[in-house]
Amino acid sequence: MIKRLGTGLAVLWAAATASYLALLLAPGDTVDILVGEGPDTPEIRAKIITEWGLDRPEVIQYVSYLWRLVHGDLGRSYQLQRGVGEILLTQVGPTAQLTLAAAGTGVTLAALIALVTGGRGRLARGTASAAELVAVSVPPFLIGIVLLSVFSFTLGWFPVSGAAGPQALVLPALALGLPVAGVLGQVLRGGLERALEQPFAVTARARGLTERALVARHALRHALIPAVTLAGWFTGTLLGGAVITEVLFGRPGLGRVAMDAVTGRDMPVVMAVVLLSAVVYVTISTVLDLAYRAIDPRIRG
Amino acid sequence: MSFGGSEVVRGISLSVAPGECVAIVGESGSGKSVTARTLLGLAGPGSAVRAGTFTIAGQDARGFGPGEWRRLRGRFAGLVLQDALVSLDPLRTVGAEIAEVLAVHDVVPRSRRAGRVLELLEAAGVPEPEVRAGQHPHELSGGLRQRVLIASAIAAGPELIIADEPTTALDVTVQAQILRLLADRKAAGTALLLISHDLAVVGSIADRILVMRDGRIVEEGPARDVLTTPAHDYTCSLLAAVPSAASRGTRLTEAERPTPGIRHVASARPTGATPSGPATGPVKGAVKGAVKGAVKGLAAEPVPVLAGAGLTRSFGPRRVVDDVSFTLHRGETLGVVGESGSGKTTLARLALGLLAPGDGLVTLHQQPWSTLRERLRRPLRPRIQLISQNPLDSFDPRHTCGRLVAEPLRSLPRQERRARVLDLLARVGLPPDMAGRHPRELSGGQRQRIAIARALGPRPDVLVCDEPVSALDVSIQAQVLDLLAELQAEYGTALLFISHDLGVVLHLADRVLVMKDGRVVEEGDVDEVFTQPRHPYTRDLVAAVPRLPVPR
Amino acid sequence: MPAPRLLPPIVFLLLLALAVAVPGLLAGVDPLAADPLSALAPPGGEHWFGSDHLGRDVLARVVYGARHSISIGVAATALAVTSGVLLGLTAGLSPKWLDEALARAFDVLSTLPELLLALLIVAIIGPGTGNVIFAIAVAQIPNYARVIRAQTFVVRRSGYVEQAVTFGRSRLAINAGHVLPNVLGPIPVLATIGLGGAIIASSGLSFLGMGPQPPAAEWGAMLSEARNYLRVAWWEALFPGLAITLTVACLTVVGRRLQRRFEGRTS
Amino acid sequence: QEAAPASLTWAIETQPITLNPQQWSQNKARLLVFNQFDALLSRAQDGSFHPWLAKSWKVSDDELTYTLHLRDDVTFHDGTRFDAASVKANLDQFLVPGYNAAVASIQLRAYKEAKVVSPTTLEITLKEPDGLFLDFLASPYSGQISPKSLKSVKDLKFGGPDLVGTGPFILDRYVQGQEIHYRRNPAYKWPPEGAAHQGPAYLPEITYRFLPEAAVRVGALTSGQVQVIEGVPATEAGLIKKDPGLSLQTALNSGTSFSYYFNLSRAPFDDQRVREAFREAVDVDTVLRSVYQGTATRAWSVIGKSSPFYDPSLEQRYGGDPAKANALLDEAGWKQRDAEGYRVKDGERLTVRTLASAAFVRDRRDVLAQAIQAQVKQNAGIDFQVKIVDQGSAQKALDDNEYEVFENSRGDSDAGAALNLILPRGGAINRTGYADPAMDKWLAEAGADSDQGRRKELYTKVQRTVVLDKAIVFPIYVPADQIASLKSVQGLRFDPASGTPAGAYDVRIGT
Ligand SMILES: Nc1ncnc2c1ncn2[C@@H]1O[C@H](COP(=O)(O)OP(=O)(O)OP(=O)(O)O)[C@@H](O)[C@H]1O
Ligand SMILES: Nc1ncnc2c1ncn2[C@@H]1O[C@H](COP(=O)(O)OP(=O)(O)OP(=O)(O)O)[C@@H](O)[C@H]1O
Ligand SMILES: [Mg+2]
Ligand SMILES: [Mg+2]
Repeated sequence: MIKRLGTGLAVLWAAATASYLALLLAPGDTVDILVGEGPDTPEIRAKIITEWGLDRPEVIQYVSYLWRLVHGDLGRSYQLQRGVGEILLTQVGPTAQLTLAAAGTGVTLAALIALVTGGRGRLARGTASAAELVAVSVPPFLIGIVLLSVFSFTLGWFPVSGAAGPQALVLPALALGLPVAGVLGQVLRGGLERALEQPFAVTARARGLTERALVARHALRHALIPAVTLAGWFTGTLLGGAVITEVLFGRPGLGRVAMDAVTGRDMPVVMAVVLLSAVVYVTISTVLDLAYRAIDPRIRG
Repeated sequence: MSFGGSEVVRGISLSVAPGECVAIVGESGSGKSVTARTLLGLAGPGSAVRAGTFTIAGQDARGFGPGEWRRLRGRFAGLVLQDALVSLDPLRTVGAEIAEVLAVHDVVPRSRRAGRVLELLEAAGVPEPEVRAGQHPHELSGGLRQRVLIASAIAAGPELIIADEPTTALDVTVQAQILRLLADRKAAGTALLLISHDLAVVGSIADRILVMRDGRIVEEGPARDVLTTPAHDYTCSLLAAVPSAASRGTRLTEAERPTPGIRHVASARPTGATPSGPATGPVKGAVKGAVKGAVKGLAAEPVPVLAGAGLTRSFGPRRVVDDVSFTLHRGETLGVVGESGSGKTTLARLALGLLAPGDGLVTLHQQPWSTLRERLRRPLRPRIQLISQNPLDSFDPRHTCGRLVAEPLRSLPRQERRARVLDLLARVGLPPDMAGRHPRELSGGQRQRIAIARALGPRPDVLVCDEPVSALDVSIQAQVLDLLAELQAEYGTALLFISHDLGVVLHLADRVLVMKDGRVVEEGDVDEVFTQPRHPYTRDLVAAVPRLPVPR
Repeated sequence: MPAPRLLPPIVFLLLLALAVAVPGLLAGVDPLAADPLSALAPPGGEHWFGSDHLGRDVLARVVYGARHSISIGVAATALAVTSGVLLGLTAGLSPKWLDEALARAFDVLSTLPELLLALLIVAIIGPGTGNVIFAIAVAQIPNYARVIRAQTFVVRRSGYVEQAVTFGRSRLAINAGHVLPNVLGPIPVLATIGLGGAIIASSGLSFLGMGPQPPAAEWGAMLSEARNYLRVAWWEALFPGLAITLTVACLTVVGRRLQRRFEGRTS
Repeated sequence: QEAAPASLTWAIETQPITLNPQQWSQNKARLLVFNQFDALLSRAQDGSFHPWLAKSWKVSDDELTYTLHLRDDVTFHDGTRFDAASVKANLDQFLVPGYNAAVASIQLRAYKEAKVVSPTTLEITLKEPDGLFLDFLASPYSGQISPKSLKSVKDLKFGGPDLVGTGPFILDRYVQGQEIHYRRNPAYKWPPEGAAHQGPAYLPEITYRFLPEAAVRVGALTSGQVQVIEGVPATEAGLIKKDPGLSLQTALNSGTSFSYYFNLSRAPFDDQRVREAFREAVDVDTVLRSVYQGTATRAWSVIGKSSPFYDPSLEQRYGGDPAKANALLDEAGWKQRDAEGYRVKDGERLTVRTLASAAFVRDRRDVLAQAIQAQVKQNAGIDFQVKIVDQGSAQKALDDNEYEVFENSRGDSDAGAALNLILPRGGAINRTGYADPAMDKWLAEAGADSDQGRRKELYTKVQRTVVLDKAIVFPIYVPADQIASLKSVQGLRFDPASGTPAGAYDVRIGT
């Protein structure tokens, strides 16, 4: 556990440093970014440089950045007139809501499809497989556009945006969750089918188990194992997809903040987002690792 | 029984009565498992079953629906599947697996299930059932898993147990225990359908034996009759294929391939040159004496080619090989027996210089070997070759047989190499067109022949054989053992022959090393060890070897 | 002989290859020729797929867009595969400390979601075709590197490598003769499926305005522009969307078939 | 005729990066500022100034002293009284280093000090005459903040609910990325002169929701999820006009028109013939029709059409003549063509580049650029490259002088303020490299003068020079703002000073 924590911290540090370096190497000065579209005279520049302490050597800036980081200070956004910590704090909620809802949707759909069609006839499996194929092949933003046009603008079933209650979450969660469901569904179904061909499945049948009980009690757990190993992909897709979904649906959230920060080269915000997603990644992969251990006794101990 | 049009099993008629043990014997692929599964309606997807009559407990099973089958399975008949190692759900505790049968058929109320599971484990001969019930299959040895499987098969008190190869892949001692366990059930009045490829195994327990070949029953009768006075040729060859001390120096199979190598060997063995039927007792004895004499003569002045002294090797805190010494002389076969995990493979890797000993020294031709730097060892490597347990695993999956056999011959010019490969293939009794095929298209026996041909390529002085036949069924095993014996006689190669099967070692080896927990517990001449085992473990081992009833 | 279900995707992919190689054959019109007067014309005789907001032929743009989209995908995948294989092999064959360091580096790289990483890279080095390729490739490197590293471990410890040692072959010969070819085995399959992913990723970047620069016809960028005309000109979005979807779906189908064949071969 | 109290949701395109009026920098967010804050003066479309929190004002003859007489009945939302001291505190706040460098050095360049004469009288002294100072007093920058909250606010530069103003609405919730919510200030009775009603606002509360996607905004309106939207894409304008339940209003923005400024400091636009040829090669009307479906207003001058300084005599004087374009280019030596049909001289292709920072691309200017790109290629063989890059790269290209076209429009309420940044030698956003002492003189004079007639004269000279005589600018269209709403929403207006949507003070729901 200690070792895991250590590795996690090292990964975080490396991620922070790497992105710091990357942004340092990027074209354009920080001052340029701070000046932005506004008026630009040497006088204004000088004022900005002193205000942000940009006249210090880069190493010092880096060290002070790390130092502040250790103390929980993420700095101040170049573009938004606010502290980065505060921005993230207000934006984490909606993104967490969205990604969790999408993850829930994806997992539930995938599990349902897998359970209903696992070990069934060709037709059911073919249909499921085609649906999954479409879900993974359509670009996520297209799914979003289609969902919006149909269910919000035309049918008016769901509001288009905002955190106006759980209803507003339905379409974004679907848009983000469908591709997840597609991939997970494929993996789960494949796992189920493979598990049902294993000798232990025959043994279980020989005990008089129904197919349904066989799937629920035996095969499903086996199917979960490859699904769990998708952890990294899973978080990546959700967090990355959140960018597009939030922009499209006009939802608040980190994805949008990240997108704006990246296009505006808002370094402190970008760094914070990098750190945050590294934290999320490390956490989730740890959790899923533990889940993996819980599911598969063979790798314990 | 057919799968998508191709008939796999034809015209099988069989019946099992309470308290009776019927055994089905036959080589791999003969349709034994399919028959067993069909009896419980578990032939699998895409299968079609036709039957004249099919009665289970007095009911006509031909019209059974899924529900009726389910009520039957577990409750009326328990099935012990062929592959014990993978027939338990690896993700659940073994206790849960057994409790499942109890739950499905509602044998005992929920509250008493846990207690019943322990009783069942106890009955199946599992020590410490409380501990074991909470463990997962991977924490159990093969024998224990087999017992758990049996416990789950008998949980609902079925009237019939179908056991498909319940002892294959188990150590002999464990095998004996399992057979005893099954015999107990039989004695308790349960009907038993036992499936095996090994006649000796079923001989000790079966009342009636059915011999299967290519999906048909070729012979059927009371066990004793079938084993002592087999009527069918196939049964005879099966019987003859069982290696044992008694079969030493004889061929286990008929010499059916007139290849140059074999003719050569055949001529070296006057008595073995004209085998015209099942090798029966008296003939065996004669051949044994003759060949034995010849081998002894050859090694009149024993020259050590490979030796280990005080070898020790640990993985982590565990000493896997502990102070083992051995000497292998020219032309000699040194057998190494021991149960699974006793360190046999590790010893082989030490001998091959693939693993550095923690302590001790291996010498090759009386020169230091294990202490050499790999660069210096490389030129000497052709002198000592390996045949491994799983040939497929030792083949690069992309290569054809020809390329595989050619690999150790890289120093030869192209043309010569091709010729050598064809020659080697011929020596191991494979047609030249094998060179173009991929090993995964071959049968187990053919694969092992390729492995042997490859190992012989560099004309090694020592061949390390790590369980070369344990993945093969008796008849194929017999062919491979014969081949090894022939080639050894021809080339005078020394064999370090590792096996967990005492019968195989007794058949082939001159001297034997008995290993247990990484130590050598007994060492000596095969005959002595076999007839007068000194160590208790060796005694168990010898006692556990199943024996065919000797015809009077 | 491909199984019948494999035929449609293969035909589509061949058509696509044709569009990439000689787009002029499938579309007679210049994809960049704007004709503001016939803007947003619905599908019909003159414009089979309709015309876009600048009066450009959507069919021509979809056909020529194949070159952009596919080549971005292919180039990114090729780059990612090459670097992934090199890094993965290096890690798999290196001493423990180097392997460990590389594995952590893959971790760091994958802590950032693919799209976010690509966004970041594009933001740093600017948009444009080459940069998008680079960004997507970097984001995908850890996927390949991990697989290769794991595969290298397996192969390195496999029976046939050990056996090759007993034949007295040198490390180098074994690595070149056995390890490398067997490690590369799953690559075509992975790359086929990864190509679909890369195309989707690049379309996502284009959607966010980080892709190839206008007026280049690129599917993602076309979709991105078209979303403003959804109500008045559905065709402007439908056809590029369909193109992406079909391409990715066909690649996935073919890739999975390859995978099954490959797995069947090794197991 | 008090309308039934009802809440309103208004979807807007851009979310404010700050809620502090003194940090304000987005024209698109201007509609929020005057909900919460009031300025000292208000400005009419003709450029004249009117009382707001200042009842009257006097400018001394030397134009160095401004005396403001303030209303005495105004209170901030936190209950503090609004008086001369608070205005002084607001002005002096800009002098705090790091507070707002840009305003301090541009708008308040001339500011010397403010003196409280009485609670309702403030005397502001300038270092030099500044014709734009009144404009500053009418701008969001002079939105009055309670001095108490200036000190106590948690995040001064961002503002938020605890930065307190005097406006008709009280900010009570801001959710970044989602919405901003105001409730009515019941005590409000000091609207600017010219407001449609007196007393508190009609709406008890109003929510502005941030929907950056145009299609989504329109969809939200047509499906009744919001009642008002701003920023209506041209493609949807027709559909909205046709919808009997919806209404659409448009107003031209103040400031400069959206124009391409040519970089005179490097080839090929150092040659006036090439600059003119570029303009002649584009049929702006057709381009606008196709890109904006006829909803855009063509610009003829660098100054927007709604400005009092606009010079209408420039209309129809140039542009849209491909033959002339080709003749000019031939004359300038760009005679040959390469395989792709582009003109070449000395082996070099006639390539011009524009750079836009992705963060600031709006109004489908990227599409517009593509249309122009197609036109100059087809009509004159010019290779016009459009690059949309990030802020850093854009800045770098500007610094390295690696561009030929610089595109810009400014929404300053006084067009002169914008020209001051763009045209003078060394101006803050002079990207053309244009340097002309006469021009500098005219601009300086016009900037210092507060006489609108005199200023108009000077700016006419300026416009003729840069558009006709020197052809350094290619005006394309006059930026406009649109508001679409349900028919039942009344009182939606545009801010006369800027042409952008006005606040919600006069808005009500009813028939
Ligand atoms: N599901 C199936 N589909 C098609 N053919 C099958 C299937 N199961 C078994 N067979 C074929 O049926 C034949 C008999 O198989 P079976 O498993 O009964 O052999 P076995 O006698 O049990 O052999 P072993 O000793 O190796 O277990 C084999 O040729 C096998 O290939
Ligand atoms: N590389 C290794 N690392 C750790 N433990 C090992 C390694 N190789 C072997 N062992 C352990 O050493 C013990 C002996 O292994 P070995 O393979 O020599 O046994 P064996 O006698 O060949 O058994 P079997 O009959 O099952 O092949 C086993 O418990 C095994 O787990
Ligand atoms: Mg079988
Ligand atoms: Mg072993």
